[in-house]
Amino acid sequence: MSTIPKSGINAKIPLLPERASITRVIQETPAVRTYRLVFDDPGMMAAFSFEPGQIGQMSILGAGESTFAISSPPSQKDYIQFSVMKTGVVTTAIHELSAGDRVAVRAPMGRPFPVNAWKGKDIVIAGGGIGMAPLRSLLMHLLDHRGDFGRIQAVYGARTPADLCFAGDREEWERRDDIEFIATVDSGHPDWSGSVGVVPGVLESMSPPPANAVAVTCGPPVMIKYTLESLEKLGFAADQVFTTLERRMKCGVGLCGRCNVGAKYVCTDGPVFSLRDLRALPDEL
Amino acid sequence: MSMNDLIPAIKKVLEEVDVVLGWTRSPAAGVAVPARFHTPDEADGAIFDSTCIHNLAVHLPRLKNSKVGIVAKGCDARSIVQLIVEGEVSRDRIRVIGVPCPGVIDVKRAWRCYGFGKKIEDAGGRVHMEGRSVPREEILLHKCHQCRDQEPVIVDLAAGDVTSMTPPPPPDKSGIRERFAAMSITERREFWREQFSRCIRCYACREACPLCFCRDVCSMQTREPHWTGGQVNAIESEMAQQVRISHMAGRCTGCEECERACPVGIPLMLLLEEQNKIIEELFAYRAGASLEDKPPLLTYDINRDGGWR
Amino acid sequence: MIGVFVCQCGTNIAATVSTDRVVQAAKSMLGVVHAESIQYTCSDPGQRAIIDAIQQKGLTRVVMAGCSPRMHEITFRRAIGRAGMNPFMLEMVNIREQCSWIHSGIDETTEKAIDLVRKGVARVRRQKPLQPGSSPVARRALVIGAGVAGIQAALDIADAGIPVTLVEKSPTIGGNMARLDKTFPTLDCSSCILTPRMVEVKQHENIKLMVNSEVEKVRGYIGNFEIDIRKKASCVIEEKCTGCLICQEKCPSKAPDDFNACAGESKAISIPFPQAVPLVASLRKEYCRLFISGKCSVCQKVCPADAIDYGQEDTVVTEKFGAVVVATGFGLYDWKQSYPTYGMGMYPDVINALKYERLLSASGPTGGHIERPSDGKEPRDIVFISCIGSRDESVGRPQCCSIGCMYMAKQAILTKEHIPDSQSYIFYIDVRAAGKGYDEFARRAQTDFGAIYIRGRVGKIYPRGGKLVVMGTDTLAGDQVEIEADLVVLATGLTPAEGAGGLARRLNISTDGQGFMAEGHPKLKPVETNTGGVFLAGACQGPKDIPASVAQAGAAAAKVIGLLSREEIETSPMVAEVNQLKCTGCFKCRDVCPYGAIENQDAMGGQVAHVIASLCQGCGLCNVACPPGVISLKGYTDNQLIAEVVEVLR
Amino acid sequence: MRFIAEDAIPRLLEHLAGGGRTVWAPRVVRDSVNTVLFAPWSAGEPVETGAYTHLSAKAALLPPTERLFGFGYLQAAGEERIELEPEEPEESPVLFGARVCDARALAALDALFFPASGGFNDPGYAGRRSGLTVITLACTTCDSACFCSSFGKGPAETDGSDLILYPVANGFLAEPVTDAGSELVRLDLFQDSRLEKPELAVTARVETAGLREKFIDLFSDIDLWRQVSEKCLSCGFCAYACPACHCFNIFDEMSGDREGERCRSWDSCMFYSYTLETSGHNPRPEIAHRYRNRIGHKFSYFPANRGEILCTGCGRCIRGCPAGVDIREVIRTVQER
Amino acid sequence: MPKTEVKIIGFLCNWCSYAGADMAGTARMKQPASLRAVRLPCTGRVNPLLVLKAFREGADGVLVSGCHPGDCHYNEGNYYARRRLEVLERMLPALGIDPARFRYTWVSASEGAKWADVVNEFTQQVKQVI
Repeated sequence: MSTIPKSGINAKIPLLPERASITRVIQETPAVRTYRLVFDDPGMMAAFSFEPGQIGQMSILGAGESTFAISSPPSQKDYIQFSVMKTGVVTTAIHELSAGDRVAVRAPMGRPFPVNAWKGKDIVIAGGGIGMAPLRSLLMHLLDHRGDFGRIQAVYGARTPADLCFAGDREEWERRDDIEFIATVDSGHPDWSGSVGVVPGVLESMSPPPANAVAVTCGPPVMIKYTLESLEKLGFAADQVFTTLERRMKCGVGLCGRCNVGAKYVCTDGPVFSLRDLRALPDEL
Repeated sequence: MSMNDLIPAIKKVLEEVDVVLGWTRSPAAGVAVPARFHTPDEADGAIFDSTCIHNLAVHLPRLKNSKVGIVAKGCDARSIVQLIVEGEVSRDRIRVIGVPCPGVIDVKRAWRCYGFGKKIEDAGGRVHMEGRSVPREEILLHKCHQCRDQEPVIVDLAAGDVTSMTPPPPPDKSGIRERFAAMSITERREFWREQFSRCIRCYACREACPLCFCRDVCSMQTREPHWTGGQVNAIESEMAQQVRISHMAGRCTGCEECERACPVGIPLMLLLEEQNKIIEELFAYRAGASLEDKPPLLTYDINRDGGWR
Repeated sequence: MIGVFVCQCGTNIAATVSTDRVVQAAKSMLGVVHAESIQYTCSDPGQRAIIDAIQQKGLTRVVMAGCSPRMHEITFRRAIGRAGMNPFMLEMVNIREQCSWIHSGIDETTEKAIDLVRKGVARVRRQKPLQPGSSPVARRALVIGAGVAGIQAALDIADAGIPVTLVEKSPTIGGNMARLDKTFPTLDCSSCILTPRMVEVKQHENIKLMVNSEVEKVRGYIGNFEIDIRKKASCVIEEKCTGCLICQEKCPSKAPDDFNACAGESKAISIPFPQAVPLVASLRKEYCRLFISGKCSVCQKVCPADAIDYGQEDTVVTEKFGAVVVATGFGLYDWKQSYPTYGMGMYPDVINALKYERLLSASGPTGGHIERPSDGKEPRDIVFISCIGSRDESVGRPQCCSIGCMYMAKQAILTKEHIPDSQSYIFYIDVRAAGKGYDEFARRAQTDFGAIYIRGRVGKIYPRGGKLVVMGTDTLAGDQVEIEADLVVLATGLTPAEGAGGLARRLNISTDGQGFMAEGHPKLKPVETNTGGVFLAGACQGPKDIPASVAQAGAAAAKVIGLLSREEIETSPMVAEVNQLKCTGCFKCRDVCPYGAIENQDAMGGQVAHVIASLCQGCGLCNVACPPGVISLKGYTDNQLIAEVVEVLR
Repeated sequence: MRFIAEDAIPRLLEHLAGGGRTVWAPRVVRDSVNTVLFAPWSAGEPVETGAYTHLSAKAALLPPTERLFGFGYLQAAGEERIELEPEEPEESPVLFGARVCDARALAALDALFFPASGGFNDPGYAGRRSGLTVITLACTTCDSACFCSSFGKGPAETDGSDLILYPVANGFLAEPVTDAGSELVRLDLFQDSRLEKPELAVTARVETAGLREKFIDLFSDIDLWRQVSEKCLSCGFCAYACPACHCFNIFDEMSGDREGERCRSWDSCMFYSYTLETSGHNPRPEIAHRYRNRIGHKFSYFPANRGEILCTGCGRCIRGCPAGVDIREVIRTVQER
Repeated sequence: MPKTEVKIIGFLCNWCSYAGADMAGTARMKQPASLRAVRLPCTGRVNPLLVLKAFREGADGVLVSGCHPGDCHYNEGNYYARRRLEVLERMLPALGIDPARFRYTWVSASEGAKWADVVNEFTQQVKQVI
């Protein structure tokens, strides 16, 4: 039986959002913008807590709500951050927003990555495109608690250099010597001196050892498909691999019906699933 | 009509198609329900009687990739023709089995009077239910009273004599149509407000309509274009229906399926019949009456248009 | 981030609209971060203020409330473009032509202005940045009509190195000017001025001349017209004919002399006048014995060049043009039905001025000797009557013919020169002589040539003893006037040339109440039309004299040269667009598209619609024909229009 | 047992409506076929106690559209601000003339929407539910679409009802189920009676045992789902008529540019747009996929998550289906596989 | 009692009627302040649903005006529009909307005076039935 998380905002009236304001907009790629939000109610901001992998609903009142992964780390208490790719009516409207604009937010929702269970393990992260958003939160959380985890290897890919998000973070990750981070692109550019190649390929070349490790992957479906194959090839078992699912959501609390995969609701039983859980689900992705 | 003609016809058509759309009897409902016949054995269950109320043409656009046979009453054939005219169905992938139709009975009304699932039998011009019987013309669907299409427009194979039908009886003059006709414009405004206050936006009207081919992207529901809000209330629901009716101009064959499908009994045909009448008066066009005529709102006639005013 | 700028237009708007109240109201509209009122937004400081506001406040959308978008939309698009915005993120709200100028109460006018601004804000909020497309330009111009305006335009364009096709309906070029004897106010010989230009046309390497030809069908759009031109059969092989005139001499079939305004007679096969260009005979079948009775082939027998081909058929030439100049000129008002008291044409000595011009002309049927039509006698008393079918509401023709006063003076002067003992009487309403040297010229008719000017209209003309009695009123003296005249010349008004209406229709040019073609804007686009790439020259646009026609022709030519000197032209971005994700492939859009701009495309796992942007002209028919509305006209989307409706009614 | 005469029913309804509460009752619609629907009743209007309503009674608790909150964009000191105005909870209505199948569905809805029953905090539902009075009409007859005997106590079920009325000659025997029901039968409108409770109807049955697991086994048999859904036209009728279906949509609508409301409306898993993602991807693109989900939700997922089948056998989806789909045949086909 | 203030939505094609309305303005031809014009490229862009939407949103009257048939800037737009609008006009009584509140007409760019007449006359007509 699925349980509805009763933390944070959800403890109140789940369908009633909190007012928030945009403090900063970062143009990540031509199609992706990152929005930093602050709750209008300072008390709410102070009390807000979540874990990496959780999601939120951001709405422009009048245009509607849309679901996004929280891309800021839990340690970031000044704001919460969503990275938004322009695809539909709501995201197009969000892309018109700028700092100072008012929005409404329901967060956090869903099950996070089980990071507490990963303590002492090596962590492998493979992200693609906008799928890096929850992994950014996760990676920053791991770095915040660097001592709790073993070796951290991360690869982040996009189609072209211009499609890679989080430029500032990437620089830092590349600079740090306590993680191995590679940004890669499917097709290069004269200005691009980094890795060229698809995520699964780069991942295999990094050859992370599966013993006492977990792997987390998130990105476009086709990338996930091949990354899972690579991880299997590398010797990762289904319960060592985690990913996040994306479905159309409305309520975010397991009621409205549309995000279920079989008996599991992505909004409350997910979005984080282990590959083992995923394989137990009916094939309706 | 006896099944002696229909079943062999279906079997014959099955030789060249993947599936035949027809009817079979539902034990639970006591009337005909749509059925698909893939094999000659299945075809033995086929029936045609005055409870074969559904317009099976609605399934044709949904079966885009198969060769399909379809059992069609005269009115259904008009929907098929219109679907061909609109480019939604290609003529060469369908085979039409025409049936001689004595008119179909208003099953919803019958059920309301006698209870759902009570067996309805049609024999000797009378409809027998629950030990009672009424003359068939007293319980026909409204469209059958004004039927001009007893002989199907297109027939590949006739199951029975589709040319020798008796003309339909005139409709009863005491119904909702007459009440509506007598209303003032203000009363009609009130009337529709009240009718649409029941609408639950289930879109059965749309889904049951053979010619509502936009289906999944229908602008009764979209935000782009945002003709109508999503709220279920009289105002939004009426606007949503106006969207549909406007799109049915020159397309509606008057098959009455939308009204039959409506679970809350909104008399949609009052509007569609009026619109069909206007279209016919202005452009001498009846949707589905001919494979050659161009839908009137997709063309114009410099010489005749404007003479109306 | 919307900015609203409310133009006061001096007092044009501010007199009846409280622009302050409009600004206040605008400030409360959603998304509006800046609103101000500016005295003249279109002025340089006005535009500067707009640009400053855009840059300082970071505006992303602009609403301009002021004059009609048809006036200054382009101006303001450029202005916001200079400020770094997408030029299409602009909405113009018309609070002048359709608001301040037509209402008087300041409250109701202001309230309406606020409604309109709210509508504009709602609309611009839903506007998306648009990028104009481009399409290649066909480097050839079409000039329709080869009177003085068409000739001028064709030569100017051709001289710039651009190929021109010059189409003329009649067998020769020259138009009405070729029929004139002298021109006012200099009394230059008309043909001495025009004939060399006509020859130049014939000889110009960049001009393809097509006489006996008419435009039949027009497709395409600015830069890319595709036009069918029908060349009517003349039974004469143009390349062979030497213009020797033997055929005309020997032809036994008489025919009216159109060129001479029927002042004389011509033949079924003829060359209209000796200076005709091309100097080629043509045969009018309707008067030819061969075609009437089947017996005759005189011309074929006598032709030394073997140029006669009775079996010749019409040919249709289809060519691509980047631009079109219409110079179809004028016709004369047919006065006979409207002025019954002038004899309805029964008195042969009541003639129009063009016929009189031919009687004056040395190349005319009388060799320049004035002979009145009834008996060939030289007239002594000649009455000119002005404003026949012009400035006359009673016959539904209120406009001024703009040349009548001047040519009456000219003809009175010429008359005196031809017949020194003659007396001209001129009935006039006002003498309009506003051009350079015109008034002096008109006065000379009185002072130096003794013409008697009588202010008033003529009530009746009737014959008496071989003369015509002209009864009129001298409204200055307040007397009835009766003049016994030998000849009466009517200064008839100008109409569009025959067939101009059909041509206007084919080219999508609107016409005014009299049928003259409408310019794009009376002040700012005097040679443009509402159809891009189609320009006007000469009297087809409205009555005008030779210098004005030539000037307009030059202006039209300059526009054409400007247009065709580009390899590509910018096309409007307001074209249709398909959301292929939602297209059901019903192709109703394709069925109604007047431009064939929608094609099938294999995408999304099936056949869906696709708009060929370079063909789309942005009419929006497809948008309405698409039931789910997934093809939308950019800049006029359903949601924009819905928002306008909703907001203006709030 | 207490008895209430048929002609006393209007007075009972007037009494119930007395406190300003809305009374929902089966009423005949003046359309061409005299459809019977639950609708708010007002004094003087006739009530139809003999026929089944075409739609279930759930609209009384879960309205087709519910305003969750209103919002406005305000301007103060040159700054845009948003205001949210949550809806005030409505007073609980009275549901008169519901059937056993309507009443027992309340448990499923409560489990989702009613905090007292473990549901989430939905002020609208909770407000209506907390003081709801349900007066149920017991079924002594049934029609061929009914199949409530397949579940639990069938027509004898009392869950969800406060008072059950058994039709007898000239009136109804009244059996209270809850305290609220007991209080009602103490009204003067009721009198003691020694009549026997009438025999209840026995409906058709479908076998649902094992269906939860069987469904999962057959999930990937897409041909099966295509076959059972071949008649379906994918309208939303069955979900909207169902007393237990509760899936919803959330959307915003503006009235003008500054004010709007966030609404929750009934939604149906049979609609293509229900799961359509903005990318164009749809995990349930075919009717067969959607129909499979519908069956799965009712007979497998909901039982797995909440321990109950999400169907009460009311038969409304069968009676009203414009395409003649019979969910019982589907279940049988699945069970026989 | 005729209503004094009415709001009329006008859907005007850019090339003819909008220009005609401008011309009426340039000529200072007084008109009632009832009309709110929505500019469109062509009457062929006027979806009949826009008219119904306007009525639904509370318009007292709706006026559609474009180029005279035969003079469409897009050759054919108003031919289609004429059919669509005629059907709509005739449907209005059944929908419960007084057809006197709707009019479609053709006014060219040079018919400023006609435009002023149309607005005056239609406003009066709407006032009579509202």
